[in-house]
Amino acid sequence: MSALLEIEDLVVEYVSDERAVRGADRVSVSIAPGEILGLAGESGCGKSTVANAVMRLLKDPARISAGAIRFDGQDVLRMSAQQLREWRWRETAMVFQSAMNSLNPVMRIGDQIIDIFTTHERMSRSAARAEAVRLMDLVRIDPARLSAYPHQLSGGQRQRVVIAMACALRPRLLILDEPTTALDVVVQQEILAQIRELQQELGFSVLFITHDMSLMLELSDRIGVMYAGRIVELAPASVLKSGARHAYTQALLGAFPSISGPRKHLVGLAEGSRFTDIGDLVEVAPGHFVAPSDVELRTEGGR
Amino acid sequence: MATTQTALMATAPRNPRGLVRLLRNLGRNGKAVAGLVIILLFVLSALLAPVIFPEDPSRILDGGATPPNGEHLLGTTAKGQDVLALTLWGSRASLFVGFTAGLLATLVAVLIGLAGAYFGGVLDDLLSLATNVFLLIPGLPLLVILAAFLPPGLGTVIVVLTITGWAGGARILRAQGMSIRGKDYVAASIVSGERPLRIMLRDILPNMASIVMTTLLGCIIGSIGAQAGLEFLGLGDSNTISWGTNLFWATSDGSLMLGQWWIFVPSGLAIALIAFALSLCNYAVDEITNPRLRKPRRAASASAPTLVTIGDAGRESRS
Amino acid sequence: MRFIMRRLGFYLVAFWLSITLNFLLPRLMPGDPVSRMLSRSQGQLDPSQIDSLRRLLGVDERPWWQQYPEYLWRVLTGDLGISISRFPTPVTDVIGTQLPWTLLLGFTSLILAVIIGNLLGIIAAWRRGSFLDSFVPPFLVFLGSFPYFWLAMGLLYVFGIALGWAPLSHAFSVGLEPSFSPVFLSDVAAHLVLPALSIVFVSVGGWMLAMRNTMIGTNSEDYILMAEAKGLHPSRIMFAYSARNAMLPAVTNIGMSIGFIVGGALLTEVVFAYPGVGYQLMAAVQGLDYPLMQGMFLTITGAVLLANFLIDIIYVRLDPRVRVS
Amino acid sequence: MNVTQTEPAIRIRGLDKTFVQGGFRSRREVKALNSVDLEVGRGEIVALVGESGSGKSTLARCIARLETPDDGVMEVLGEDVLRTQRRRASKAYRSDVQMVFQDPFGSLNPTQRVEHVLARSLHLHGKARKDLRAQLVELVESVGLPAEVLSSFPHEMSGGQRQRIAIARVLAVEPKVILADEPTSMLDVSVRIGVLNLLSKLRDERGIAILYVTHDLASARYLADRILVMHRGTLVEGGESLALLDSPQHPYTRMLVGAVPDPERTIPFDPEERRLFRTEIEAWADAPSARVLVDHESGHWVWKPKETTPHA
Amino acid sequence: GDAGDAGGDAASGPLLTIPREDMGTFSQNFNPFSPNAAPMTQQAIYESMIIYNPADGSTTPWLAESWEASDDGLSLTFHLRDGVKWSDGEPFSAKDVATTFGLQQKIVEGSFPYVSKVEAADDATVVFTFSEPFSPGLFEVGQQVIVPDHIWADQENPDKFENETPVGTGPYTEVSKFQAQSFELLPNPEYWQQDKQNLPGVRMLAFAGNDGANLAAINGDVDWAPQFMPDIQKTYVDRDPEHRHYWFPPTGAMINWQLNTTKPMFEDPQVRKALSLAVDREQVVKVGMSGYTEPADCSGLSGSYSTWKDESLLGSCDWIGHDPEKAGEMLDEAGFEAGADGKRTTPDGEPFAFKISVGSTSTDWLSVANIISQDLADIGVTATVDAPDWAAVTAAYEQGTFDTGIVWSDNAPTPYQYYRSLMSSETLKPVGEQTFSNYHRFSDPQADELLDRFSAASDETAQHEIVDQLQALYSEVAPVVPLFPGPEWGAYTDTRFTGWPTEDDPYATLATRSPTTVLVLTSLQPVD
Ligand SMILES: Nc1ncnc2c1ncn2[C@@H]1O[C@H](COP(=O)(O)OP(=O)(O)OP(=O)(O)O)[C@@H](O)[C@H]1O
Ligand SMILES: Nc1ncnc2c1ncn2[C@@H]1O[C@H](COP(=O)(O)OP(=O)(O)OP(=O)(O)O)[C@@H](O)[C@H]1O
Ligand SMILES: [Mg+2]
Ligand SMILES: [Mg+2]
Repeated sequence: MSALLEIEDLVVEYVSDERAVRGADRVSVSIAPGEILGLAGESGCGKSTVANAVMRLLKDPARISAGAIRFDGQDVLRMSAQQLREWRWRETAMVFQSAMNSLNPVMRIGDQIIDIFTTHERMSRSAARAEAVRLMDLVRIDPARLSAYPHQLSGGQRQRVVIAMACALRPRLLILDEPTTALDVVVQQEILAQIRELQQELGFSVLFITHDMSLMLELSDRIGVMYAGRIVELAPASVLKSGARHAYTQALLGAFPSISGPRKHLVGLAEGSRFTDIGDLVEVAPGHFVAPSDVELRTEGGR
Repeated sequence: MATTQTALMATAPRNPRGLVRLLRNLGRNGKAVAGLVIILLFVLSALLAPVIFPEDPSRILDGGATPPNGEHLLGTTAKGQDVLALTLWGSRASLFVGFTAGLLATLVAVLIGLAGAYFGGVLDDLLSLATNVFLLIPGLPLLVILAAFLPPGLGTVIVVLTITGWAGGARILRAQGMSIRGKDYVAASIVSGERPLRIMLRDILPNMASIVMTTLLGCIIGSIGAQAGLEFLGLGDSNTISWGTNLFWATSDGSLMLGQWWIFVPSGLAIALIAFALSLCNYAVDEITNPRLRKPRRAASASAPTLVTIGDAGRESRS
Repeated sequence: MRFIMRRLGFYLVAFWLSITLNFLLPRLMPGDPVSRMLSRSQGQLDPSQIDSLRRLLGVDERPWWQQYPEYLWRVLTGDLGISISRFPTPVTDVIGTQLPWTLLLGFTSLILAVIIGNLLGIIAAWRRGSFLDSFVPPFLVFLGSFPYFWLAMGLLYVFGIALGWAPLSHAFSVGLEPSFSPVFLSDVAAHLVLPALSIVFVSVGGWMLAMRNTMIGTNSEDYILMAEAKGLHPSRIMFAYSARNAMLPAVTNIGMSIGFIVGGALLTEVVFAYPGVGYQLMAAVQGLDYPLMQGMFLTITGAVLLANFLIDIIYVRLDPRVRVS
Repeated sequence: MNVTQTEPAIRIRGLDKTFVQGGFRSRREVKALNSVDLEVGRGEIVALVGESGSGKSTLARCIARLETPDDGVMEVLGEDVLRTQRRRASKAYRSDVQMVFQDPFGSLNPTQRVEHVLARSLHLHGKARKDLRAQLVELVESVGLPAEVLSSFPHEMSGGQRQRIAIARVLAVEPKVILADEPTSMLDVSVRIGVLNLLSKLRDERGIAILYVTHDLASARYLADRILVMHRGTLVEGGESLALLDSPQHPYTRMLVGAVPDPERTIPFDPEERRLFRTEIEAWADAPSARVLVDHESGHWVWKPKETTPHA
Repeated sequence: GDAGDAGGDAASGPLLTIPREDMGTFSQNFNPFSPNAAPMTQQAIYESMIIYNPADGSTTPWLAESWEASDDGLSLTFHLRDGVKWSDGEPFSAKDVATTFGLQQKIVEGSFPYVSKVEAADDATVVFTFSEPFSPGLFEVGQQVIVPDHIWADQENPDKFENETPVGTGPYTEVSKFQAQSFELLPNPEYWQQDKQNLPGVRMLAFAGNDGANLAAINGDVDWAPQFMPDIQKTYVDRDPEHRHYWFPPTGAMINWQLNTTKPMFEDPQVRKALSLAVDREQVVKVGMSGYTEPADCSGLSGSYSTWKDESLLGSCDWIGHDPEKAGEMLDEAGFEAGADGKRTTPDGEPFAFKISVGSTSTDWLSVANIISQDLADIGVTATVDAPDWAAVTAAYEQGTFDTGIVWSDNAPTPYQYYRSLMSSETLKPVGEQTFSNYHRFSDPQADELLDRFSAASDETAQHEIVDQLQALYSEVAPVVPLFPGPEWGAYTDTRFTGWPTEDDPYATLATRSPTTVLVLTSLQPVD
């Protein structure tokens, strides 16, 4: 199975006057058509950096200093601004971390959807509007709300509008960067159900980013766990759930109390524990890659 | 005006540690250093004026206007006064009034802004009403009327400038204060039983250091300019030597018509320079609190794709 | 609508406060207009006539609390009294002849400064680090640091006196009859250039920087990133997404700066002998012409309040969020 | 405060709080708390769960005296505080009842060093000893941090460390009650559990009563002895944690439980079912209802319509 | 632009263009009784019976051909000119004069207090009856401009009548193109001296201040520049020395430094004289007044009274020249001795320090005050210049609460008013009571007597003799410190019009607001 998106040794640096921070460090991962790849890890580990690098949306002081990103064989890093504009959204669409804020507050949501069609499909406004109505139906929002401004919608509705927009051109890859972080559990679940439904219907691949392991396990086919810009473990969801090898992954998984079963004492990652010198991934079982780590992980209980 | 606008947008500093850090950062900012150097030069020359020109610079002599020459580096006025001496001496009153009125206006702004933000309710309603009214009433006309009925003198000018100058700052400070008031650490202080005054002074105020700073700088700029305007209109105290009165005398002696540029350029330039220097500091404060405003290393349009610099040899492509 | 009503309430209170201030201030001044007239005539007026002049001019000697209700009533009915320094011309007539010029000067320079400044700011913010972004703002800030009147004098000297390119004074050439003929209009425009420029020069830098800074903030908003990810054309993102949002604070600032412009116009009017309420206010203050002073101040304040109210209405149209909150 | 040990730490009866939004022309009232009854025993952790906007924080803030309730009785350690300390909470109250806020980034003043923050709390409540330094070290160590953090500024610490400092500050005054408003929701997943364990230790070792406000049912189950479910300003269900989550009675509780992400879950999400829940919740909310004890042993009760049976 | 083209109407040639520097805008108010009438109302539209020219002391009969006073000084008869018509064609008659005075006395109560009755004896004769002999009344009455009875008699509110289209006897009465910034007055079709009405018209321009008006003059936009111009030779004349000229006769009011004589330190005339000697009038005039006038002499009389001055007295002036040493000695004598620091104290041991008040807008006087303060510092007297707005200054003057101040004086055709306001007990008011003359609050019984005699004297030689005595008295008691006569500003260019008054031909001054202005308007000729 040839990959839809291939990220190879991607290095993204944030260069400031004093130092260069590696936001993503030699990240290699690929997504097959129709696959849902989860990227987990705590805040600041570089998840968004990878996602934005794929779309080439990172701004100064960020730069991609090494690696390759291939989308269906095409080198994303070599696209001209013009090519990139055409490729974006048509092939790869994205739902941002704070979808609450990713709608232009002074523009009606209808117009923001229409923008997509008029730009990419050169449609007339009325045709685009019809498409917009179709999209609203797709995410089960009353099309009358096309004339609403973003602030007039609830957080969940806004998020759904953004998802609808992401599906507008039936892209082959959808990047979801923590699409539900700011939402209520109840709404969160509805949104995820929606995404799953759309994915089944439209068949796109998904790069799904979150720090919530239980969400991730529920949704993804394969999961990559990131730490300090590196991927420390990459495995199918089912494998990871029971057989995580890397100490950090284990700590992550151990940090979630369960809603059912007996109450057991959990230990999290101790304050101040750090992994350094994370090596390249090694395949420990078919499809299960782990970065070697000789550091003993300090956990809460170990004190 | 510029400063009010930018101050409005200045966001809360990322790692504010109050004034100390702000000042330390100012020392590293090119704009701020340039501004501070100019201000320092002016302050220095103001302090040294009596040493350099011990004579009363306003003493009227028979000389008549002479262009710059070896004896009078900036020439003399129609009354035979040395222009350089007038300009240096003038900086004393101008800076004094500007800084004092600026400080007072800021103080009023801080008090009113903080009180409104902290206590809220009816007090806040009243204070913001007053603020908005003062903000809307055109300043200069009000200044003109106020200046006309109070006895002349620096005191009056300071009072008048304070009365008309505080509102803009108060509004910004209130807005900022409101947002800090809503922060959990203020709630935490309340829960630990701190008194309101202490919360205002120790919890809220230090976190507004940069805004207080921009307000202060803005008020000083405004005061210096407004003072000059008043004096130019003959509404200041024509006895004090200041840049504004220098210009007032320059016009009333007709130096503009006579093309005696050396009489009216120095004071105008001095006002502009000090205001410019203060603005530089102000923009520097903005840049420090909002690093995005800093000059980027390379020119780029806001929607340019991520820079790709594969191969460290510098084969950069922007494609 | 509720927002508008609330603002309207605010403006009414503000207006009441300013007319009250306006009532009190002149009354606190020492001296009276008639002796002022005497001192101005410097020996030409017969002192024996002072008392009767005072009666003639209707200088009100009642205590203020008796004058105040009547004053309020007269303001409400649009009766601003009779000018003392220009007796017996009614204040409204004096204002009527002056206000249009101030409006012309003030609004021309405001609109020019806003448009130029904001456009420059938009472009500078969009192209960070470019020449326009690096060198123009400091220059404009420097220009803006000059006092209005000084810049006005400089322009007058260079372009009026030394080069003779522009007229030196007044709003239109002597001998022309105001009309909407091209000759007259171009003449008015020629007279407007220098005064308006002096105000534009002083204020344009502020607008540019404010716009630039807001827009830099806006540019890092998620909806801009989203618009980019959507593959929209940069110019569309720049104007419809970024500038459109960054414009909002500028709109409120327009309201705030009307007061400044009026102040700047006052000084500019004096330098260019340009007709207008600013100069007239100065004259009224110097002549202790209470009714005129009050009328002028009231007109200026009223105009500023009205303009701000209009801007609030516009703002509501521009920012859908305030319609509910 | 001199009270008998049998008194619960907090007892609340009929607490009401209404917020007014908008100006003088069209005002909208939001009933954030609607006749809330609540009890937290000494040494007990009670979790308050509910969706966003259900009024959880408002309740906590009312107890912390950051908001003034419109009506109701609030007994804290046996004292009817709304009556005895009308205008402002007394210092004694402040040292009995403390609060930990949701956002560790926002609840520490960025301009003050940890040292200062903690020392200030000690001084305010007269708890400072001669060897202040040692006292401070003891304090930070009790929340699992090294002594070095004392000289740091908040921004030099991670979120988890900051939240521990916030807890240390609370501990400085030796409170009897801690109100913890979503203390872990802003923290990195890997350190969340540490903070929860710390809270649980405080209960075990110091007998502090804790009101734990959260929307995360799993953590509520992990930490709390009892869970109370809040919906639109009303407590709709309550009981011993495990018992309540094992057999949620109120449709709202059931919906919440169903929404918790759970890799073990086999039944996929069904929007139709969600809609049914919603209708049922509305029906329950509208109907004249009563508080019914479901399980005597665990004290599990539910507020439900009068005629329906518990297991519908 | 309007540069260089002051003319306009090509058909009839350029209009005589005059700036008005203290009116930013005009209102169409041609009511001569109004203190704010549009400029030229009293000069070009309405005329008086006689015109007194301070420049040469001559009196020109105008609407009246001749006049005589009764021997007892109680009546004054004017014989009006024949053939004068109002601009609407109605004939001018004695009735108009009577109506005018009736109106004036009604509008401004207290004007002409000595006139008890004005009667038209016949169409051409007006008789004024005085309540007491008052010889200076001739000029006051004679220079009142006359308005037409047929227009004004039925005005209900003559004080508020704006008189937008005036009917007058003057040379230029037809208002045209009235704008806030400018208006034109075109020739009166019925003028009684058609031969002297040679201008196509007069155009007035409004300016907010001297600067604007000066720029217009420098630019050549105006023909006549009756305002103060700094360094006029350089700014104005040198740009076109052939055509541009100025003449500033010292015929304005005498400008005095007044000392509040109710303050003990200024009671002693010797102190006042000493202070006067300390003032360097040459510098005052040269720097403060740009050299446009000349220092005062000890008669205190301005240039408009040059015919009244007693030359013998002037020869023996001993308190006017600049002599700081003598001033110091006199102060020592008076008990105002200098301490160790060089600063003088009053006999009571108080520091000899006071304020010099002057209105902030009068920059020339402000400089004068500054020079005086400098000069006084040289002899150990501390004088601080206090320059608030004129309103505050005059309020202090009127109440008598000031220390010292620069102040104008009365400037009437005879010195009577001048001395009366400086030395008469009639004008003296106690401190705290408002007064509009004699701010320095000085009186002398001898002066009272002389003044009474003057007003009763109908014979000019007798009057001269009395004025000589008044001068001597003035010089002896020094009620004020005279500084310099106010110059009558005036400059012109003869590129478009000729026939201007000059120092050699002082048929009028170059003022545009004086009764003599009409003499200029009727003398100018366009250059063809
Ligand atoms: N503009 C920037 N300048 C400098 N460093 C940056 C910038 N943006 C991100 N970084 C750094 O890059 C690293 C990765 O950031 P990124 O936003 O990708 O994290 P993330 O995994 O998405 O975290 P979160 O879960 O909080 O969204 C962080 O350590 C951050 O400090
Ligand atoms: N200061 C306030 N003014 C007006 N309304 C308020 C205020 N504080 C809270 N509310 C309203 O009261 C209701 C309850 O708010 P509360 O913050 O208690 O909810 P919550 O359960 O804590 O929600 P979350 O989980 O989002 O924190 C909400 O509808 C909210 O909008
Ligand atoms: Mg992220
Ligand atoms: Mg909450």
